Amino acid sequence: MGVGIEVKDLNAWYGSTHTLRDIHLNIPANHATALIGPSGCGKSTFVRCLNRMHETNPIARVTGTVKIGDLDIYNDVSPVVIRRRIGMVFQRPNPFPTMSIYDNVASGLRLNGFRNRQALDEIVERSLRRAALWDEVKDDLRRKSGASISGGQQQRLCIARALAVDPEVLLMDEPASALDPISTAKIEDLIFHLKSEYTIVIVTHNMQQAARVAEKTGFFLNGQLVEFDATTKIFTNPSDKRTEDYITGRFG
Amino acid sequence: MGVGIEVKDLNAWYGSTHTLRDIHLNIPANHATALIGPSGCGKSTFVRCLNRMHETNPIARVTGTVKIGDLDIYNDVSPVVIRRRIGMVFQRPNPFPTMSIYDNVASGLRLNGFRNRQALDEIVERSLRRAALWDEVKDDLRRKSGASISGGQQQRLCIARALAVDPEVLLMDEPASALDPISTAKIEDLIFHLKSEYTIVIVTHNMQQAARVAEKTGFFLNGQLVEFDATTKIFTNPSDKRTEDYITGRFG
Amino acid sequence: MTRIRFHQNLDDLKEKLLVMAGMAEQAIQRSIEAYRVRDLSICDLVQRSEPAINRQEREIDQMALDLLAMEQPMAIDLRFILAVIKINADIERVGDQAVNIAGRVRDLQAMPPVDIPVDIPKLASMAASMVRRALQSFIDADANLAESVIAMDDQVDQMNNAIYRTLSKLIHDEPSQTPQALNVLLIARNLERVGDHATNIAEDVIFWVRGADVRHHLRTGS
Amino acid sequence: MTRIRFHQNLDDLKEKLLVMAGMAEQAIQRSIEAYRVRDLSICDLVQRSEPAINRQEREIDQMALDLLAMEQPMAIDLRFILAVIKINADIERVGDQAVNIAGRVRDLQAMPPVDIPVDIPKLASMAASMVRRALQSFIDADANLAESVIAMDDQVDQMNNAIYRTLSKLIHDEPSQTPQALNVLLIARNLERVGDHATNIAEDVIFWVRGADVRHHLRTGS
Amino acid sequence: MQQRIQQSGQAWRRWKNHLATGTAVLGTLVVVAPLLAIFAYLIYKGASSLNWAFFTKVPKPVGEIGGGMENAIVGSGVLLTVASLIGIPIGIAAGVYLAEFGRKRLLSNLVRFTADVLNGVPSIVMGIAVYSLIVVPQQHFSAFSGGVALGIMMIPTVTRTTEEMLLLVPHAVREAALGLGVPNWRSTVSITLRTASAGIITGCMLAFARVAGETAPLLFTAFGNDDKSLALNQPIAALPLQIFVYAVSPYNDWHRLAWAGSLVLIFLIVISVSLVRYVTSRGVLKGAS
Amino acid sequence: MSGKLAERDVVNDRESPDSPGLAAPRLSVVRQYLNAQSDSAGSDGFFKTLMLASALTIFAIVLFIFLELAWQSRMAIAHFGISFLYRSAWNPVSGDFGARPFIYGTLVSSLLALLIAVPLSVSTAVFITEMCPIPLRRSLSFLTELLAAIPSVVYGLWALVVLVPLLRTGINPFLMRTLGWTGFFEGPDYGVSMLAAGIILAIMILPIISSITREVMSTVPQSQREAALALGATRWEMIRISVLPNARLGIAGGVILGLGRALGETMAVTMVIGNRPEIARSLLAPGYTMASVLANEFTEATTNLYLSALIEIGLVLFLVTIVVNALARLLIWSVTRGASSRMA
Ligand SMILES: Nc1ncnc2c1ncn2[C@@H]1O[C@H](COP(=O)(O)OP(=O)(O)OP(=O)(O)O)[C@@H](O)[C@H]1O
Ligand SMILES: Nc1ncnc2c1ncn2[C@@H]1O[C@H](COP(=O)(O)OP(=O)(O)OP(=O)(O)O)[C@@H](O)[C@H]1O
Ligand SMILES: [Mg+2]
Ligand SMILES: [Mg+2]
Ligand SMILES: O=P([O-])([O-])[O-]
Repeated sequence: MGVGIEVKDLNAWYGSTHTLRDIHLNIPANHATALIGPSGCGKSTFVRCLNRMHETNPIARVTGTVKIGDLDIYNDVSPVVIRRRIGMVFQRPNPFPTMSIYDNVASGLRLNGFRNRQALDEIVERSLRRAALWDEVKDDLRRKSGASISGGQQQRLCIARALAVDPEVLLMDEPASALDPISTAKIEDLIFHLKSEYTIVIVTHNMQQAARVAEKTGFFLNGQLVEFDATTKIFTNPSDKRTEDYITGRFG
Repeated sequence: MGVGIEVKDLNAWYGSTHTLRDIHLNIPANHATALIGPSGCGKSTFVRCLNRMHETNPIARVTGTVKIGDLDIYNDVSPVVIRRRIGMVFQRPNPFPTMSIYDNVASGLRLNGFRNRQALDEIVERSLRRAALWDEVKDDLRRKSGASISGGQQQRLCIARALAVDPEVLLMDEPASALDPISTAKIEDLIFHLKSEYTIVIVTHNMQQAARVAEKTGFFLNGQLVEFDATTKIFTNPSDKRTEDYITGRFG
Repeated sequence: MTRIRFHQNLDDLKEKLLVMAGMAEQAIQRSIEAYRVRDLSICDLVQRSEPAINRQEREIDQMALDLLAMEQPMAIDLRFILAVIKINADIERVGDQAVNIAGRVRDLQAMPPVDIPVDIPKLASMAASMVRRALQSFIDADANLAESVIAMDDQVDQMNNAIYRTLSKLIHDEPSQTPQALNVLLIARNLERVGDHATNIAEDVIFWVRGADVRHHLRTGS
Repeated sequence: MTRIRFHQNLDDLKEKLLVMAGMAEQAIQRSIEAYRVRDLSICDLVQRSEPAINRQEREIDQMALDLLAMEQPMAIDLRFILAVIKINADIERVGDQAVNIAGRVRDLQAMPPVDIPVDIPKLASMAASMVRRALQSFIDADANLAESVIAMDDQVDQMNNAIYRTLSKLIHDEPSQTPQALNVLLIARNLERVGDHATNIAEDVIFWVRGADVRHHLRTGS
Repeated sequence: MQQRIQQSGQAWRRWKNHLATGTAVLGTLVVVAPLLAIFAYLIYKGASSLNWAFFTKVPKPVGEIGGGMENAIVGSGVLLTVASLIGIPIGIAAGVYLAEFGRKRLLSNLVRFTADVLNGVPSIVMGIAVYSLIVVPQQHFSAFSGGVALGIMMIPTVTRTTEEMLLLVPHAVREAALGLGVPNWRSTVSITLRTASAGIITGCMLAFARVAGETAPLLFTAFGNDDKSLALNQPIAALPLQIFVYAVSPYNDWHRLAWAGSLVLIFLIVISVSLVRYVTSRGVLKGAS
Repeated sequence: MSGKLAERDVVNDRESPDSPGLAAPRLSVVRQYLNAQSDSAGSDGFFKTLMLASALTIFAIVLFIFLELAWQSRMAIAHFGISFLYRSAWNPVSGDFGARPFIYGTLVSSLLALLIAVPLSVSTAVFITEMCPIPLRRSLSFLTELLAAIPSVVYGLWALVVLVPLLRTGINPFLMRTLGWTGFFEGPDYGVSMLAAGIILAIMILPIISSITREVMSTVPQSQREAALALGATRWEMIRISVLPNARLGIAGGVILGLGRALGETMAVTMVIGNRPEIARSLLAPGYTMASVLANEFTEATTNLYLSALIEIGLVLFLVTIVVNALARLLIWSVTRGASSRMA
């Protein structure tokens, strides 16, 4: 099951640009939380701070606390451990092209030295089923490469890969923005089903998408969290003028 | 001013896959016409048949007639001549990365041997103004490369480049699908203004976008044109069940 | 683009609206029952049901608003939601009419009983049947049935006018029965309005199903 | 995301609604004028204006539908469009009331003139002022003004009840004046309904501006 | 339902990570070491012989003090100019063919394969081939034949880099040009090639640097010349040739000259490459791929 | 850039209404100009032909070299037949020639070079692209590429005066002590040897392989790295599952290029390999390569048969190059079958 995320006083920089300012936020467990905001407002930076991917950029810096459940991720553990507990799905599908579908899903476990063949088979099947991809690929599991399926399938494969290591949190940075509407709808349905078991944080430019999948929505602007509230509230009656202006297109 | 497009009996193939089947269509001059439909239904193929870009693919084949104004593009002229009269804007912004902004806009003329400096200056300025980009780039015209501006600006640069050769028709294949909402809105506004002077054909996955910019909308499915009608009609009360199912998401 | 959840939500919305419609129809029926048997407790019942109907109305409107904001409904779905919003208002007002009738019955009860020679229950059953049919047409997405509802409205109007004339005459003849007659007159008016609302509902159904706005076309006069 | 055209369209929609509202308000005022001076030609005027109002209503609804389908309105814009759709229906019904009043005046005209001791013009000016204020609150997006409209509704109701009692008594006392009195009674009812519609409009304005649904909260009774 | 990954093996993973890092660092050091060693040695041995005369005088006979390598420096310049004029245009054109028109699989695969073979043809064999192609019919050694040999050796590298670099140019850029109604050749020359120019120049520079140091193919073609010459139909000196001659000689003086010559050769190569790179402004000698 | 007048000149008169009754509206200057341009079908055809001719030139050159070599060596071919390939004799005096030791020497020295160079260049590339602090990155790549600019004579010279003595006094005795039992490292130790040739070849092909490897590694999309890191991979695991597999095609290409260079390398090898036409198991023993024998003896070839045999050596070298290239290609093809050949 998922765990909640508690963000306190989070600040992040790229070199000398202050990208995130004093973010305070409590993301509820086992729900989907959407993050919206104009381009460059810091959404991606924010989610990347949640699993310490931010620091893989050599010029990046971050301060503040992020607690995933009870774990203070910046103080208690190594990034490797944290990233295993927090799955991430990126904007463009990035399956490993040199691996088969099976190996893609199994890769996270294999990395951790997991060798039990039979258990692996089961986990791969279960993850693919959860990602609503099993039926489409079950006959080519080991024959097809992760790159030889369609974009929408690739993205679901990436989700399956993230699910296979049984994360508590799933971060998604615009997971459907590179996909066509039908694939997008499949991913949304999937998120909708997954959120009972995982804490999901999804960045999206598509406000209807946020509206459709998430219970809570946060609006970022210029590196600040302007408003964080129930999704229906944000989209029908936001409290902050800036949020209202953004979602009604009165912006910029 | 733009000219109308008359498509009769158009069929197109990639190798042995029959991608477009018997398309009949009259696209009105000086209006925007949107093409929608699920992924792979042939929208891109269709617009690429309108300026003979389809045949640049070695396995592609096409039959039927396309008339741009009075010109039968498949019989009267060479593809190069036709493409000079029909501008095209692609899904991902594709400015020439090694050229300055100025050179990008001037490229269509320069590469065809146009050398009049002063005239070029004027045309570049006019095209950039029409593409609503002039104010943002006028100070870096020759200093900045076409690839060093933001994605949304790049796409407007591509539009300016297409406008510089003074086309009669502007084909746009998902021109905003790679852009964020603010850039998208700018492009849409732009299309809205341009359509009084050009015949615009726009492919889009975003139905609201079609709705916002186009007077007429065509719905493609499996290589066929299922319905072609006024946009408001298509989106509030389509005649064909398949159109209705698609736009209401009952599809697939 | 299988937006399954969205279409489930639309079904939920319809369901909710039907529940509310059921409540409103019941309220009308009860109010007429109260009129027939002059039973104040039934009036109470009707008047107590109003807050529930009102709550339903707000919930349905909120749900419709949420769906509009969150799901970009298109074409038939969009027309459906708009139809729901309008039908919702009409049903709420049907509920109001029921309360009004109950109020009139209460007033009547406080007066000496007299025999008023008009067939309110018939008018009521006519109006209720219009409501029921309108809702049936909504359930079945049946535009033809909805058209028949609109056709019925004329009958109700005629009946109402007949009642008006009768009562007008009655008052003229028997001034002592004026208060009772006036109340009955207002009840008839209320029922006529119920018929109007049913007509509106039917028009909204046609609009939803056919995408055609038939208001002020089929309707011969409001 | 400067959706300039969309916001222009919203302005156009508002403009259109206000034009229609103006027509409806004028119809009410004219119908009362007709009542005051017993002028059938004014009745004609009112009744001839109905088709135009109806056409406006359909156009506004269509425009709102188009905007909903094409522009994914959100938050305040969405609430605005929904408010317009509802206000639209209310205004149309205000127009209907005007036509009804004109019909009653026509009937009255056919009867011997009598002196009815109720101040219909006052009630009318009250109702018309509610409508005007509601529209002003809509123009100014002024929820406070809209609240004051809702508060006025009680007065109108009271006035109407007073008229009912007066007329009831009049009929009782002077049975010969029954037809006239009944007509005036119905005119008063119509005006009360105009007040109701103004109240609805005010509620919709509050919903649009504040995002809060105040129906059945502020309203003390329908 | 839930299964957690065992924590064991984490230490091993961390250790492997460190091991890999260490190996990479070590490997880099091992690679850089001989380079530094060679440079240090060259400077140590050769720098003392570098003076103005070295660049402005032709060699003196054995035993006489002084003399320089002017003839060789000039000769290398001539040879490399000829080589570049032959190798670069043909190489680029062939690369263009492979990338832009090479749809006939068989033919382009054949060309690609022969380019790779040509790349592997030993320089000495190239010398022999050009010897019998040009020198034998002309009946004398010549700068031209040397230039041809070097030029041919440049072709495969230039071709393959050009092809690869052109293939890296996004298809979208080509479509943009075609969509503007630009003729195909114009689009290829002014757009595609220009877009890929940085990489192509890198390839040309790699090829240039390689042949600049070649000795073997010159043995039977340019042959060498103790005097400064600019004539294309006469034997001509070349730095690598001269270095070779000095190096295999038994005289210490000449050995020193060989070191100094090597130093000069390397610096000339590096400078000319850097210059071109600077002009086209992207990292120095950016690898071909 | 402004000027209303010019605007009217250049710009078409879109705004001006068409004169009634006239079919053709006025065209803008741009349109007129473009409409006057030819359709360029001819120039396109010419251009393509030119490019094709250049491509065919490569083919022609290789064919010419082959034919030339074959023609010049016809005497030896006729004299020794196929046995030339496996005979070990090399006796100019008796006119007895066989290519076996040279083929052996060429293949072994090149393989040795690959064995040394591939791991080193890959780890260098990995260090530079994945681990090295950014400021160091440029200078390190520059340094490794400088290796490519050093002429082979210089390498040869350096190897002769620095590397060979170093091997003889320092490294070889150590190798003999520790690995002598394998038979690959036994005396006598001359310094000049197959091992020395392998090492110097390795140094020479290092920059080629490592710069290409670095290049392809840097084209591996960042998203691939992030995919691995986000799964909880350590840096090494990230390199192993995302970088190396994605770059393997390019690395293989670089290796082929390096191998080609190693096979044909002449001068440096000639200087350090010892030039003895013998096949010895020990890598410390001298050897001979095909390129070296050509370089050493071509000018001394006194008899026609001798010259012809030498040129046949060249022919064999040429054929070996072809075979090795073909094999490498097959290898790559079989490794990459199924996977897409280009990474997006
Ligand atoms: N790698 C980077 N190096 C330097 N600055 C960066 C980098 N990535 C992002 N930034 C800057 O940080 C700010 C926030 O970027 P971020 O990617 O988090 O925005 P975002 O909200 O995700 O935008 P988008 O919607 O376009 O993805 C931007 O101003 C951007 O310019
Ligand atoms: N280059 C190609 N080679 C072979 N088949 C192709 C090629 N391009 C497209 N097709 C096929 O032609 C059909 C139509 O493709 P097209 O790109 O026109 O669809 P589309 O409607 O533009 O889809 P999308 O919305 O994904 O862009 C598809 O089935 C596709 O598989
Ligand atoms: Mg982002
Ligand atoms: Mg497409
Ligand atoms: O809604 P009404 O009051 O006009 O029936």
